[in-house]
Amino acid sequence: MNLADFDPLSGKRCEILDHQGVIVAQELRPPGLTDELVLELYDRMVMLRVADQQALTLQRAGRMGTYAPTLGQEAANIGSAAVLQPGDWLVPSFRETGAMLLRGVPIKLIYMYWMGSEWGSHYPSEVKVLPICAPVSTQTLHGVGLAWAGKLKQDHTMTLIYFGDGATSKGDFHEAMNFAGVFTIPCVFFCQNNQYSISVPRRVQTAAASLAQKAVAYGFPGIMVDGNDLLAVYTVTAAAAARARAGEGPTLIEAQTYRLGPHTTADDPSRYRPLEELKAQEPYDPLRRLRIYLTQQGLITEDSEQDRVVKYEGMAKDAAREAEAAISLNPDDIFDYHYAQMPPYVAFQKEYLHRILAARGESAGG
Amino acid sequence: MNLADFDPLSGKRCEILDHQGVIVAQELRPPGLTDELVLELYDRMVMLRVADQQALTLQRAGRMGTYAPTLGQEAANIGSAAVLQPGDWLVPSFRETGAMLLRGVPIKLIYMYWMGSEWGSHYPSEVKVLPICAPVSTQTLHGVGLAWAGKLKQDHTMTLIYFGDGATSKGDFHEAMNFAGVFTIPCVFFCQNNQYSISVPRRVQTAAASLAQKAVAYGFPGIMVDGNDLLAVYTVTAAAAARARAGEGPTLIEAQTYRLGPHTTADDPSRYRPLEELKAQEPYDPLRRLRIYLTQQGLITEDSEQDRVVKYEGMAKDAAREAEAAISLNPDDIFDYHYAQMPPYVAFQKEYLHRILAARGESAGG
Amino acid sequence: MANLNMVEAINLALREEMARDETIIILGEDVGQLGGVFRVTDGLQAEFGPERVVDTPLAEAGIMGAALGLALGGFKPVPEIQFMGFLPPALDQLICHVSRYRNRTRGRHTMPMVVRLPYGAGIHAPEHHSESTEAILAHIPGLKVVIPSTPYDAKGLLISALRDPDPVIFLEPKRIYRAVREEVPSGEYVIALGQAKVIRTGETVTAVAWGSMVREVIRAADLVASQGISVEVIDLRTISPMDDETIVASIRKTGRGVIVHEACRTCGLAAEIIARINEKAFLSLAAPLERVTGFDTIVPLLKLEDHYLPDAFRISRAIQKVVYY
Amino acid sequence: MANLNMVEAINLALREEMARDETIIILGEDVGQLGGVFRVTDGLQAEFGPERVVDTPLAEAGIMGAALGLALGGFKPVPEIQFMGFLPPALDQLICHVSRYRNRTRGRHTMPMVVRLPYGAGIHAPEHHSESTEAILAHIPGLKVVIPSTPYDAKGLLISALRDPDPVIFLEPKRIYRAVREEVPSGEYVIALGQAKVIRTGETVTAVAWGSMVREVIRAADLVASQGISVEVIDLRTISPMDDETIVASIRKTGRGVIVHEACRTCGLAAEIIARINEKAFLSLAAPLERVTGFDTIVPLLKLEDHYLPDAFRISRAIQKVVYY
Ligand SMILES: Cc1ncc(C[n+]2csc(CCOP(=O)(O)OP(=O)(O)O)c2C)c(N)n1
Ligand SMILES: Cc1ncc(C[n+]2csc(CCOP(=O)(O)OP(=O)(O)O)c2C)c(N)n1
Ligand SMILES: [Mg+2]
Ligand SMILES: [Mg+2]
Repeated sequence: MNLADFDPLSGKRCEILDHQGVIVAQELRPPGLTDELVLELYDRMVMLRVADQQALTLQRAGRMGTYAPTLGQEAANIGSAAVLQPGDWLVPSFRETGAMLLRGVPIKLIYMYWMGSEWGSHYPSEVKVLPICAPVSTQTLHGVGLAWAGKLKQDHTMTLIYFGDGATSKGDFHEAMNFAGVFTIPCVFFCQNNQYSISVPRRVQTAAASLAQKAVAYGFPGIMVDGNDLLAVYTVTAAAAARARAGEGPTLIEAQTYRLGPHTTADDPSRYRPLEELKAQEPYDPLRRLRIYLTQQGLITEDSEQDRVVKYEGMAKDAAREAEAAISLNPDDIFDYHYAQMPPYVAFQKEYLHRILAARGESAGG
Repeated sequence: MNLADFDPLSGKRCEILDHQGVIVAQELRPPGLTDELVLELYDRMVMLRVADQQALTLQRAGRMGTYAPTLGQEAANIGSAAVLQPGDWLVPSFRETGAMLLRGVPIKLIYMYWMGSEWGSHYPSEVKVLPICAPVSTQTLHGVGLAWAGKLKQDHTMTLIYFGDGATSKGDFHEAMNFAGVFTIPCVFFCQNNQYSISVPRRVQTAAASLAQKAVAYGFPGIMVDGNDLLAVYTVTAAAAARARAGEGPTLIEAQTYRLGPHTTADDPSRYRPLEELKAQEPYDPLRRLRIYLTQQGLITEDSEQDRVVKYEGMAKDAAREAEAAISLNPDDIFDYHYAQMPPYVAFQKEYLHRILAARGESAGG
Repeated sequence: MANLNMVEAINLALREEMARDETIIILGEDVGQLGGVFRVTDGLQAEFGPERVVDTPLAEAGIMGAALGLALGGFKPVPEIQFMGFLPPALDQLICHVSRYRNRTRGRHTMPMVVRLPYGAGIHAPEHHSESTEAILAHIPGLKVVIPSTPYDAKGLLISALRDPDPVIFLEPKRIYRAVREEVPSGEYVIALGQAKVIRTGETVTAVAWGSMVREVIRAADLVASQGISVEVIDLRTISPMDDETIVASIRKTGRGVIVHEACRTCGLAAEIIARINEKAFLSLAAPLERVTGFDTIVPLLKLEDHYLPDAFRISRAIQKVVYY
Repeated sequence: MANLNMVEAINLALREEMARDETIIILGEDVGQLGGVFRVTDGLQAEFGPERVVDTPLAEAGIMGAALGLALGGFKPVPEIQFMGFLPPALDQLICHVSRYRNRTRGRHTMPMVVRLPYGAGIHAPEHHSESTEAILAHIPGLKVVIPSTPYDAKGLLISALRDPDPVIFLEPKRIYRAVREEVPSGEYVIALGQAKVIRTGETVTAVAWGSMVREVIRAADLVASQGISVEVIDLRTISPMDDETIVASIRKTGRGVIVHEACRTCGLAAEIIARINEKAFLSLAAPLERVTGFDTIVPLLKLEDHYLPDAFRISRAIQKVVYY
């Protein structure tokens, strides 16, 4: 596919598999995106949905803190991260559970993070994923710097940077895009436009007709894609990644998707989002269309589907138990990681906490 | 003129009086921009150049602190501010001496400011100009808020916001532009692209082909104009101001000009700017072309020119003397303006300073 | 008169003042339709319309800078920053401009504005949702910083803040947003800014706190009362400008003091309070002043968060330490 | 060995370390071709190329955030912020990320980085060019903050900072950038971070300062020497983590102390030093500790600027005050 064929100012967006499961632009599909790969990625999307659902269940049961669900954004998550190669970096915001899983962050760690342990961000050293980033859009700059490092090392990697529609309003997004343009940084800016920033709808974020057209301000291409279409997301991201690897610089992708759930478990969307709007989105569910397509291709059946869900439910429950078992309650952790060498007064504070816990009869070891 | 005829993505820019003093697009010239008005504005440009030169002289003589000259940017300064109507606000950066003068800030106060007195920012209350703003681009947001206030009050005013090419790289510029688009703010973003941010050339600021095209990111028009062409600057700014007043929202103007002097008196451009480059710019001097044109129209002569310069030199020298005489050296000023009511410990610090000065034998009154 | 928690008291203050003063404009992320993530602005958009209760794009510098412009244009903006952890992008406008405009223009332009933001730890939220960096704000000349500890005070202080001619940062201790209810009169009453309150008189030792720590101090005072230790408890209420007179007067009486805050210890506000006591009541001091504070660490995620916050037990030990010095 | 001023000493340290460590990258506004507005990076781009000495767009958050990413990617970025007054837009990345990455990831990712910035008043520059907000940085856990007061120290401290595994903010007192020359060895020597230096021993009173105030303290010490007052002068050198041991040991000896900084008084670093002395040397104190500081005001424009800064005269009066208490 040719990114330039989809100038956002012309209103075009890339679509390959429509919401009824029909391939509408087979010619755009890269040869590598075989039905087998589609099945594999679909499988990851199911895994994500199940893992996501499990997190909500854990949260309701008081076993997890606030959680930001990915419901509805599975294609945007998986279709994009699937194009990465081993040396590439992935820079998430906080709604990329699926992308992170696909790139090797253990689900157990993701649960540990949301359960409230910093150890949940201590990924295996070979996993090239940055930790979840709470301050909206600040991570876009980290991604630019990281990709810049790759360029300087001439390691032919690229960096995939995620953020939401709301993030595009922030100054650091602008500075990240601008640096990326100026220094021809090998990165892809991947915007999951899920139409909301908590309660604030997309139209309040900007008067621009699209988010993709914001790339014009930085001298590199932007493109709109149906973010609920796994094939289109994969195709567009692969093209952008190829551009980055070829030293041609960054691309902005606006993946138009929809947040089917609440912002986080602390949110009540009924206060701002009409139920009809949500209902109207159901046919566009990114899994639904793939189920139709893959069934037609004879690659899945109702039975295999059932098995898949059961398998992942088991996996998610195991991961939750493992996460709980692994969480350190050692108060030393509060102090031990701020500096390579602990300043004396921090050491003193650590001792103090020990004394306090001892006096209270609590074991310092948790 | 129609702003839409100059889509920056097509590379077009608005030009009316070329650098040889020839009118190349009479049809764009608004009826109000008579030769008499051109003469009047030219007169202000001369005044600005003289006042600017005087500041440099004062600085060299140790009678002024660091000063940021406007040399070469007289058309951009005067052509833009000239379109304002009485209720409109002007929000300067720090290289708008001419625009500020035109809007009624006394030259004496501008000198006082650069001489190092806060009283230089205590403008007469009827002058609708914000004080000079040192942190680059931060003022763009102030302008948006101020224009927003006008919109809420339905007072049919607009706000003209100045900034440099370097400022377009900053996050707050982005947030200002975005707010302006979202809330349909009656303002004009006027970028004096003088090709440099201190030593950093325009091409390092952004990979975008133009700064004007950055407006695409915010859903409102941007336009390039020859910033050394008084007529074009006036014409474009008037059209943008009309848009704002009509409730149609903001416009971004990129006035392409050239900083003929140093960044400030503390700067040495020979370290980064080839002399040939500077030389090549001389024919584009914004005053030169007007002199040719106005001479041809019989509106100025060599004699009248001489008189004009002499008059303004006198004025600038008087202003400098008045400024020096007016500067308060009262140390109470350090304390008296932070709050409507001074906190006790600040009052104590003020007394302390009095005691110190008394002990030293210095009069507290300066 | 109604029985309100702090969220409701603040909401009431905003509602009454907005009805009284047409120049008040609330702006921020999710403040409108949603009524704020903590519901502090609940119902205000419905009552005063979307021009006066404005959902903005997600941009804290934008919110603060536009608010500044609105203030210059004759309005009294009330920007909300959703959490104190997301204040940093707005610090530029606060430090460089909001705090300086009056001085810069020698009083020509003033900056009446109330910046509201929930702050502090203890609600088991994710990273960046537990910050208490009030000392940074107190170090900036030209700002006022107010922190209520009860619903009643929250309303009275907020009304004062809304009528103040200068910029006020109004920090809302979100941990106790809904912790207690008390009688809060409807209609106007003000609590002057810059005045600490002795909320319990005592003879043995002075304890100073603000925000959610006040409650812990009261509990600590109760704990030590049985040992015959009588604690004078001061709720600072305004952090800046600081009412050191009230603190110093108490220390002169008791000769001993404990200062409590949840913020990091180093360069926290307790240090400033100690410095002022040192300057003004040195000869009255019978023991070193004690600090009970958060650690010089990043607030832990929720599993360890409870270890971070000072509580009645820690405070009571510090009280005993200064008393038995 | 050469006779260098502080600008040259810093330049030399950068040059030598860049030659030694290929991962060092300087980035900032005007640092390349121009060599920085104060010429601190003069000649480095010519020597190491535009990939290692990078002129960036005008965007402080961008500089800091991209530097963070470079650090994650294995480089040791040395971002320059042109003046401390323009640090606020970068505070978000510093506070929320640079200081936190090690802790957030339990040591998986570290943040070796040296942020250089000129700070302080006294050069008669415009508004926003005279700030000294080091106390804000010292309040942020996870950062180190270093301030040299001599060319020799500047080089040794900067080399240590460049080899430190954690983020260091290197504040350069621009008022004394070219004030003195001294012998600065070429080649490597380090001065450990986190260690204050007793630059003059004395018996009567301890004076603590850093940056350009050290010189004023020495002058004050000379002034009072004739009165038989012997001042022990401590140059703090590293603001955070603070070497309170050296201060406390001195106070135990002298019983009296004066702390000097040019930053605003309230919540300035002197307060923290006083709080620590109060905690650790209370019984040694023979008089209240004195602060000689900038006022709680915005630094005046140049016509009144000289009134703002503490100087030898003010410091000498404070010394006398604590001695004759
Ligand atoms: C700088 C900052 N401001 C505010 C918040 C609070 N907040 C968390 S997520 C969010 C909305 C983000 O919207 P968007 O970028 O569209 O991402 P989404 O949540 O939809 O995935 C807000 C306002 C924050 N985390 N960071
Ligand atoms: C936020 C900020 N960073 C750095 C500076 C230092 N500085 C002053 S002017 C300037 C360059 C501004 O360039 P531009 O916006 O093009 O305006 P010009 O000076 O060319 O008029 C810089 C870097 C500043 N004033 N503010
Ligand atoms: Mg969103
Ligand atoms: Mg410029």
